[in-house]
Amino acid sequence: MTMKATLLLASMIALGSAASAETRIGMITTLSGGGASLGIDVRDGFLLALEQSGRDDIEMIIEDDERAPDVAVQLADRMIQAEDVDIMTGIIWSNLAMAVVPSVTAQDVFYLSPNAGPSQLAGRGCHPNYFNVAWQNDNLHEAAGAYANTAGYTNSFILAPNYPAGQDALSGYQRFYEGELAGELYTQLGQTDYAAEIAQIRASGADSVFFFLPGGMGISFLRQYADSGLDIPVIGPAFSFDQGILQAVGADALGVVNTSQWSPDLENEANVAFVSAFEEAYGRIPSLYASQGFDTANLILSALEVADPNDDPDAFREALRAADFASTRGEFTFGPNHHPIQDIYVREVVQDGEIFTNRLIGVALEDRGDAYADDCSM
Amino acid sequence: MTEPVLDIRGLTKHFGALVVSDEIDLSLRPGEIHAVIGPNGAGKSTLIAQICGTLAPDAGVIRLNGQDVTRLPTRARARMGLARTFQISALAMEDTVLQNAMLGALGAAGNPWRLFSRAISDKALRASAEAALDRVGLLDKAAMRTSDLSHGERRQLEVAVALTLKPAAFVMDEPMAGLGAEGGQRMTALLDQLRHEAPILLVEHDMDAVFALADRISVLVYGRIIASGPPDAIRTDAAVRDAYLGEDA
Amino acid sequence: MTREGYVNSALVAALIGVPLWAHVAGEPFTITLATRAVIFALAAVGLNLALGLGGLVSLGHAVFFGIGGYAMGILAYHAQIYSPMFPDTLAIEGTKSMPVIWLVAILCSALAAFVIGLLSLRTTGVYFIMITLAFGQMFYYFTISWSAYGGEDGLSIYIRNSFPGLNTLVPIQFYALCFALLGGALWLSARIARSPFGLMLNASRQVPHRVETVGLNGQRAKLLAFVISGAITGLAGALFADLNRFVSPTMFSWHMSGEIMIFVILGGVARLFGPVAGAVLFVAMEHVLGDLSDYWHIYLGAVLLGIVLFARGGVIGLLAGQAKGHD
Amino acid sequence: MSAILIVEQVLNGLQFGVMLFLMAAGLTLIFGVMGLINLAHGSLYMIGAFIAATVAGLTGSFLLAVVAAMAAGAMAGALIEMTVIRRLYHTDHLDQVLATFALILIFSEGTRALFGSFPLYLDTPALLSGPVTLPGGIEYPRYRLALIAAGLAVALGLWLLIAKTRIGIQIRAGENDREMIAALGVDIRTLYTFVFALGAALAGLAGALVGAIQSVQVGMGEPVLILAFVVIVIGGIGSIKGAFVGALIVGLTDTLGGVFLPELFKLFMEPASATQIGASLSSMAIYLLMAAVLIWRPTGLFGVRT
Repeated sequence: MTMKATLLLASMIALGSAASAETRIGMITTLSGGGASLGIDVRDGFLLALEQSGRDDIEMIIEDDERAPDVAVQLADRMIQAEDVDIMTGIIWSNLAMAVVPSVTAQDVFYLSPNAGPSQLAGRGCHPNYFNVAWQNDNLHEAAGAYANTAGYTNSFILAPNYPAGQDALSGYQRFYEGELAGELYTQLGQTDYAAEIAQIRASGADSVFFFLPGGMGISFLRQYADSGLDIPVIGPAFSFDQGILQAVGADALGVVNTSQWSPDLENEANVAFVSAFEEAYGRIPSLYASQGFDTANLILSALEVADPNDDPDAFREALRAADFASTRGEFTFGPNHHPIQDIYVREVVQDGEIFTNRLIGVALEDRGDAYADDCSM
Repeated sequence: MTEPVLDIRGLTKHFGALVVSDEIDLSLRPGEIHAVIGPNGAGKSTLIAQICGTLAPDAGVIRLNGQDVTRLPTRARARMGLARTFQISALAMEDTVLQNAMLGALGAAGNPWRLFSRAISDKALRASAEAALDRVGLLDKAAMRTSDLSHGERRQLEVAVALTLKPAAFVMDEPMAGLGAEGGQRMTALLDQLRHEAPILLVEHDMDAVFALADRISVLVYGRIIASGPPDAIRTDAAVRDAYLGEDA
Repeated sequence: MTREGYVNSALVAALIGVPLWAHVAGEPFTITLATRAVIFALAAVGLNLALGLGGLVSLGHAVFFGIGGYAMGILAYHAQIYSPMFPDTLAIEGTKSMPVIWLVAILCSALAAFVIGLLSLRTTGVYFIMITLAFGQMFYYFTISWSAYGGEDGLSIYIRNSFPGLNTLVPIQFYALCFALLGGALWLSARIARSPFGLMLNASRQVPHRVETVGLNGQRAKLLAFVISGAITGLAGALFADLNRFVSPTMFSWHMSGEIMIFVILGGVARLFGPVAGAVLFVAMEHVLGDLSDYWHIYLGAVLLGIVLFARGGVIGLLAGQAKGHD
Repeated sequence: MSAILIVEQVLNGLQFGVMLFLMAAGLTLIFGVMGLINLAHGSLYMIGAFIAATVAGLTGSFLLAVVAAMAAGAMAGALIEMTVIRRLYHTDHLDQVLATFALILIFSEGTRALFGSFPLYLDTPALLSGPVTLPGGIEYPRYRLALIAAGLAVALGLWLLIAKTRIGIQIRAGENDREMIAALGVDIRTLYTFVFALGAALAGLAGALVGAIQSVQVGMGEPVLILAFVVIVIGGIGSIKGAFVGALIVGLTDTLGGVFLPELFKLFMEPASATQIGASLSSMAIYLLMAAVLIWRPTGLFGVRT
C-alpha cells in the first residue's frame, strides 16, 4: 500500500512537474466506493506503462468518479474546459461511459476506453475519436457460449442482473451457444443472496451454469453456490474472476472456467515483462484491468511517437488505428468501429500457494471482432 | 322556550368494555353558559372530542342550530360556527400573536387557497383578528412572538382565536386551567361578556368560576349525567354531593 | 436591513459576481460548478417548501428530481433519434426545447408528488420519512430495469437542449437561465410563505389540530405544499439533466434524497436562502475537499455532524443569528 | 414447479427473514425506547462483517470471529451513543436523519481508508459447510440452516430478555414512560447506552453471519438498512414482535416474489420478456407491500396507534 502510494506520488511528480509537458491525458476512473479495485488496477497499469516509457512530456490528471455518472460528467467538463486535455481515458462502467464519451468526442478530444465497451458506442454511436482498447461488452459472454459448445454442454442455465449489461450478457452468450436453455433468470442489481436462484438451478436439471454477476454479486454467488453442494460446472466472463475478487471468493472458485482476452500466464514477451514489472512495482499479481490500463497507455505512447494529437489529430488517429504496440494479450488489431479484434481465451481458476489465480486452458474464439461493427458508419 | 343552539341526544361511546359516554343528553341555549363538571376520568374530554368531531360516537345525535352534525368532520363543524378552545393551548408558538388570530379569521372567511397575496395586507382578515385581540385585551401584544406570551395571555389568545370564528357556540375546555387568582378573575369576566356573543359549553374544574358563571350545570360521573340544573339545585343535590362534591370539593 | 438580509445579499452577489468573473477570466469550469450549485439550490428550495414550511420530512425527493431528469431525457432522446414516443398510438414527438421540457417536468413531478403525497400523508413522523424513502427506492429499481430508456446505463443527450434566443452551450448563458429560474422559485417561496395559504400551512406544521378546529383543511394544505415542492424539485431535475446532458437512475437514489436534504439543513431549515447557502457550500466542499483527499466524505460527514450538533439553524443561522418569527 | 423446490424457497425466505430480523430488532428497539431513527445502523452491520473477517483471518476461528463482531458492534454502538447519539434524543427526526447520515459517510469512508477497496474474505466454518439432506430429499446448505436456528435463538433470547428480566422491565417502561423509569431510580443514560449497544451488537452479529456467505465490502450495510426499515415500518415501529413478523413477511415476499413472479408472467407473455418484467416487478415488490400496509394500517401491523 505505502509502496504503491510512493510510486504513484513519484510518477505524478515526475510527470506532472515536467515543464515541457506537451500532451495532457485526463483519466477519470473509479477510485472510491464499491468497484474501486477496478479503477485502481487500470490506473496502476496505465502509470506503469508511462513510467517504463521514460517520457517526461506527458501530464496525467487523475480524478475519482465515485462511480457516479454526474460526477464523471462534471470531471470530464472540467478536464476539457479547464485543464485542456488532449486525450481522455479511465472509465470502468458502461453507464458512466455513456454519460461521458459522446460529449468528449463531440468536443474533439480523443477517448480511449480501458474497460467499458457498451454496444451503442460500438454500433450506431461509434465515433472516429473513440477507441476501445479492452473489448466490446458482449465479447467475453460470446466466448463463454462458444466454449460451452466445445465442452459439450447442451442444457445451460443462465443468469444475470436485470440491467442493460446483464441483458446484453445473456444475449451475448446465446449468440454462439447452440444448446437448449434449462432456465433464464434476471436477478436484482446489487443482490447479495442467491439462495433462491441456486435452488432453481438445482431443480432445473441443467448441465452447465453461465452467470454474469460483476463485483460483490459474483463473490456472493460463487460462495453460496459452492456451499450448496451443487456440482454443475460453472462458466462466466473474467469479471468475476479477476485477481481482486478471487482472493475474496477463496477456494470456492477453484476449477471454475472463465473467458478472458488476457491471462497472467499468457506467454508472449510483452506480457511476461508486464506481469513481473507489475508485481515488482505494486506487490500483487496484475488483473485483466491492470493489463487493459497498461495496453491503453502503450497504445497512446505508440501513437504519440508518430504524431501529436494537438498538431495533427488525423495522423494521431491513424496511428492509434494502426495499433502498433506490443500488447500484453498478443495479437491486437482494431476493427472498422475502433473495437479490438482479438482472441478470447478460456481460463481456469487455480491455487498457487496462498494466491488464487487463473491458468490458460484454451482459446474460445479466434480473431473475434464484435456484433455491432456493421451498424457503425464511420 | 327557545330552540337550543347545540343539542345532544343519547350520545354513547364505548372503549371496549368501558363506557365513556352513556346516553348523554345535553343542550346549550342561546345566551347561556352551561357548565359540565365531573371528577377526573368522568369522560369530559371524550365528550368534547365527540362534540367537536375528533371522535366518532357509537350512538346518539349531535345537532348544531338544528342540523345533524354527528358524522361531519371537525372542520365542517367549525365552519358552521362551533368554536373550540383547548385545555392545553394549541397555538403556533413560532408565529406572532396576530398571525394566530388571523388563522381563525382565515378559517371563518373560508378563502385560504391564495398563494400569492400577502396575508398581512388582507384588510378583512386583519380587522377581524384585531377586533378579537382587542376583545381579549391582547391588541397591544399583536406583534409579539406567541412563545413570548405568559401562560395567562396564551389562554386569552386561545379565546381570541375562537372569537374570530364568529361562533354560533363555544366549547371551552378548562379555560381557567393554570391561571392564578387574578388571571382567573379576568377570564371569568371575559366569559361573562362572551355569553352574549354565543352560548358557552364550559368544561371546567374551577368550581368558583363554574358557580359564578354557569346558568346551568350538568354533572358527569362515569360517563353518565347524574344531575343537571341551576347552580343552586346542583349545590344541594344529594347524588352530586355523594358522588362528587363529597370527595372532591 | 437585518443581518440575515446582509447574508442573503452577499450570497446573491457571489452568485452573480463569481460566474461573471469566471466568464471574463476564461474559467468555464467555475461556471459549471456554479451552475451545479444553483440547480441543487433550486431542488432544495423545492424541498424547503415541504420541509421548512410544511414540516414534511421527505427522504424521497429524489423521486421528483429523477422524474424531472427523465422528462428531459426521454423527450430529448426521442428528438435526437427522430422517432416519436408510442409510435403506434399517440405518436408524441420528442423535443429539444427547454420551455416545453420544463413544463412536462413540472407537470409530471407534480402529478407524482400528488399521488405519493396522498398516500404518504396518511402517516406522520418516522413513518412519513420511511414511506417516502420507500417510494424513492421503488422508482430507483424501476428505472434500473427499464430497458427502453437505457436502464442503469441511463440516457445520453449529445447536445444541450435549446432556449429561444440563447445559446445554451455557452456556459454563462445556461447559468443565467438556471439562475433566473432559481430567482423565480425563491420569489414564489417568499410569496407563499407570507400568503394566507402559507399562514395555514405554517400553522398545520405546528398545531395541526388547531387548524382543523378553525375550519381549515390542514392535510390538504400539506398536500398542496408537497405538490408544489415536488414540481420545483422536478424542474431542478430537468436542469440537472441538461447540465450533464445525461440522466440515469442514480438521480433516484436515496443518496440523492439525502443530499437534497443536506442542502436544506446545511443552509438552514425554513430560511428563504437556506437551501441556496447549503447547496453552494456543499458544491464548494465537494470541490475543495475532493481535491484534498480521496476520503473527503469523512470530512463532509464531520461538517454535517458539527452543523447538527452545534449549529442548529445551519450556515445562515450561524451567520445571521436566530430567525425572526421562526425557531 | 415441484414441492421440494417450493419448500426450499420457503426455507430461503425464512433464512433471509431471520437475518433481517437481527437488523430490524435493533432498529426498532432503539426507536421504541429512545425515539431515535438511526440510519447508521447499516454501518454497524458492516463493522461486524469487517471485524469478523479480520479476526477469522488472524485466528482461523469462526466462533471467535462472531464473538468479536458482536463485541465490536456493541463497542462502536456504545461509542457513538455516548459521543453523538445521546445529543439527538431530544431533537426532531430531521436532525437525527441528518446526523446519522453523516455517521454513514464517516464510517463507510473510514472503513475504506482502513481496509482498502478490495472485498474481504470470511469463510463459513468447516463444520457448517456443504449441504445437508433434509426429510423429503431436500438438499439444503447446512450453514443456512444454522443461520435460521441462530436467528430464531436470538429472537427467543431477546424475547426472554425483554419479557422476563429486570432490565427488560426497564426497557419496556422506557418505551411507555420515560419519567416513570427515571422515578424508579433507573439510570436512564446507562439504560439508553445499553439498549443502543445491544441493538448494535445484533447488527454486528448479522453482519458477521451474513458476511460468511456474501462479500465483505464497504457499503454492504445500506441495502440491508433500507430493507430493515421496510421491515419495521410494516411491523410497526417500536414493536419487537412486529419486527419479527415483518422480517419474515419481507424475507418471504422478496424470495418468493423473485421466483414466482417471472413464472406468473410466463403464463401470458413470451419467456424472455416475462423473466425481465417479473424480475423488475419483484425488485419493487416489498416496497409495494410496504405502501399497501401503510395505506391499510398507517402505523404498521403491530404499531401503537397515536
